[in-house]
Amino acid sequence: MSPDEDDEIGDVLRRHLRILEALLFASAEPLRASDMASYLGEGVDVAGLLLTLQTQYEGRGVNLVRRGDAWAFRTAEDLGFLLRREEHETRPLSRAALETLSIIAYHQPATRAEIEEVRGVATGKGTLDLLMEAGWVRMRGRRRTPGRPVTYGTTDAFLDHFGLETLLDLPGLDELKGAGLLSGRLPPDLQIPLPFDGSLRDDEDPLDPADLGDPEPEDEET
Amino acid sequence: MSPDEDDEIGDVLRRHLRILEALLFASAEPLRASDMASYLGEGVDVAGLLLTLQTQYEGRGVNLVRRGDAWAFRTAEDLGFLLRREEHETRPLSRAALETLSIIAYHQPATRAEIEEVRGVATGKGTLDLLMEAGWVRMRGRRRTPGRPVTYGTTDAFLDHFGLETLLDLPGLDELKGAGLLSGRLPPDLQIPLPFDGSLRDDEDPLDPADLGDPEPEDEET
Amino acid sequence: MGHDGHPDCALMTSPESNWFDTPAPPPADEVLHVDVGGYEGPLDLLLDLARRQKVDLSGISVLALAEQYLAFIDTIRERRIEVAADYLVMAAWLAYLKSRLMVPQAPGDDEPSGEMLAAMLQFRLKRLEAMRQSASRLMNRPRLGFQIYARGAPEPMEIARRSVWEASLYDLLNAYSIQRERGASTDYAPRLRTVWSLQDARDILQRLIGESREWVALDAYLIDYLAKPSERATVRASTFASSLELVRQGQIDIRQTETFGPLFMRRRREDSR
Repeated sequence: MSPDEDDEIGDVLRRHLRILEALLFASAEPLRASDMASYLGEGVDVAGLLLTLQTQYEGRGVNLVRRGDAWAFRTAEDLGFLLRREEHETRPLSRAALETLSIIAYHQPATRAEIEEVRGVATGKGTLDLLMEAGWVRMRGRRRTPGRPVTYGTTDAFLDHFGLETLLDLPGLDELKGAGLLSGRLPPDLQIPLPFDGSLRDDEDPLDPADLGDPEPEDEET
Repeated sequence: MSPDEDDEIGDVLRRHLRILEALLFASAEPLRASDMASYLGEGVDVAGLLLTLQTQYEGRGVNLVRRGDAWAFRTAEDLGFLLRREEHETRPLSRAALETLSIIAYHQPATRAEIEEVRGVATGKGTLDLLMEAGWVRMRGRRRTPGRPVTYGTTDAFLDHFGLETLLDLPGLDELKGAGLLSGRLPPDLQIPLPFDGSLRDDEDPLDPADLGDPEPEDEET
Repeated sequence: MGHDGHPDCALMTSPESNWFDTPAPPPADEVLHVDVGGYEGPLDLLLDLARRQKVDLSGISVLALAEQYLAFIDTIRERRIEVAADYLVMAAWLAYLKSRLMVPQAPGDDEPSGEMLAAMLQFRLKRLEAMRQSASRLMNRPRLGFQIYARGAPEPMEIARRSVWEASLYDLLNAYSIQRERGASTDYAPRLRTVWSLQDARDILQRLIGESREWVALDAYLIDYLAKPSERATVRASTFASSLELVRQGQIDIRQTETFGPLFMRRRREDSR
């Protein structure tokens, strides 16, 4: 083959690739090879050209990908984060979450059953997840009782958000009464627990390695 | 410089180019260099990277083009005949709208009185509204003359639509300038202003807050 | 158009008038039979008339142009077609221009010369034509969506909304207090009280009344049971409710002589059924 012929073939190839590139770029939907063939003329190996084009775009910010029988340009998978943006939205905490959080704060380390006992209603897993996602509640360990339930406690972010130096800054019974939050018509034996601030209590075991993945996967939303 | 360092620079460059590529490919609208800079980190020469990317896409079916301060991937001009989609034809602009658009493009910033002076006829409010609705014309400011008339100019979308990098690419601009035909006022040989794209000219004030609601509400269709 | 050698002209695929939705000005021989409505103002009409001179705009005879314009306006007015004011203003100005061109400039005349006025008109015509050409050159450029295309399937920015939760210490303490208070009241064991069931009351009543056909006050029957204050209410309520049931079944009669008076009961006679 003479160099001239070689050049000519190169030109034709380049032209075909350019056309495919433009067609694929401008199309609103992935294109089948057969859709594109009519733009290139008869007897052109569209499939081969597409593979060449795919190779040329390998490793670039945009890749030529196959979707079933059709082809399309798509942002490289590892750059998908560029197309996502986080927007922060301030929302008030739901009553259920607020109640659960306050019980965990005072009664920690508290198991879910203990939280439910105080609240008098079942606590959805979603509520605990939300509090953990907010960064205010964490799993502390497992209670050394049958079933080894997970114990929950608050985090430093919790102290930070609510302007507390330590958990001992949480007001006690008299202070709650003094603030008018608790009425006087309370049984004399009502006690407000002193939150436990340490790392693990005597009746707590450390978390199992598996806990760090999915908290209480056996528990379903109630 | 050690080969390792060289490689590292190459990697960073490649990564930056990929990010720009992905951002520009993903967007249908031109993106400003300043908007893309935040994805690359501080102190990165976005303008230089864009020129590099432009060179890489030269001669391909899709080109990186500049539109004012913004950049976009667009199909190559010479492939237009292939991609032409007839169904896209929209209602053609009226002669009045066309003339008004071209007067604004070449004489900007231009007041309505100046547009009317060139056309020799009153301009209906609908004409300017239509051009603003198309996104090609915008109110720039107010001329610092009695009556403080609103000045009009073109937008980046205008550049994008007509495939112009800057206003200096307006077809025939040099000839018109040479012939003194861009002068707003007589005699023609005194002053030859060029279309002015900057933020506000010396004799322009910013728009009043009320302008952003309804353009020239005092003017009625003539 | 087309004679300026600008590279864009190579791309022109359609005559400039394609972009105009108004009809093109009529050909020369019909000019006297159209109204001014077809024109975009007096300058447009003048430009059309000037083009008919088939020379470059720089070479037109402004005098001839003024005469043609005035003749055109006269024809229209003869036909009693309404002529817009700006056409008449232009006519007056052109009549003035004509007079300036025909009468030589007198010494000491401060008014602009006819030549200067003619040059001004020429300039305005050329400028308008230039803007028209520019418009058509713009429209004949490869335009976005016509010959140039943007990404057909843009990948829009995905916005993940992350909630930032808001709660004050007061909210927290309030929520806790409310719960503890609510929980505290349920801690009380309810007082267990002796309750006479209706069945028990009925059995006792049946037994006490026996076969007695005499009116006897209910409290007299229940005297033993009403001694305990804590049981008084339930004994009365249950036996009264049961007595009504026995009346309904026709087993006993019951009567009360005054409001809040004692209730008297007796076994009903068989034959009174």
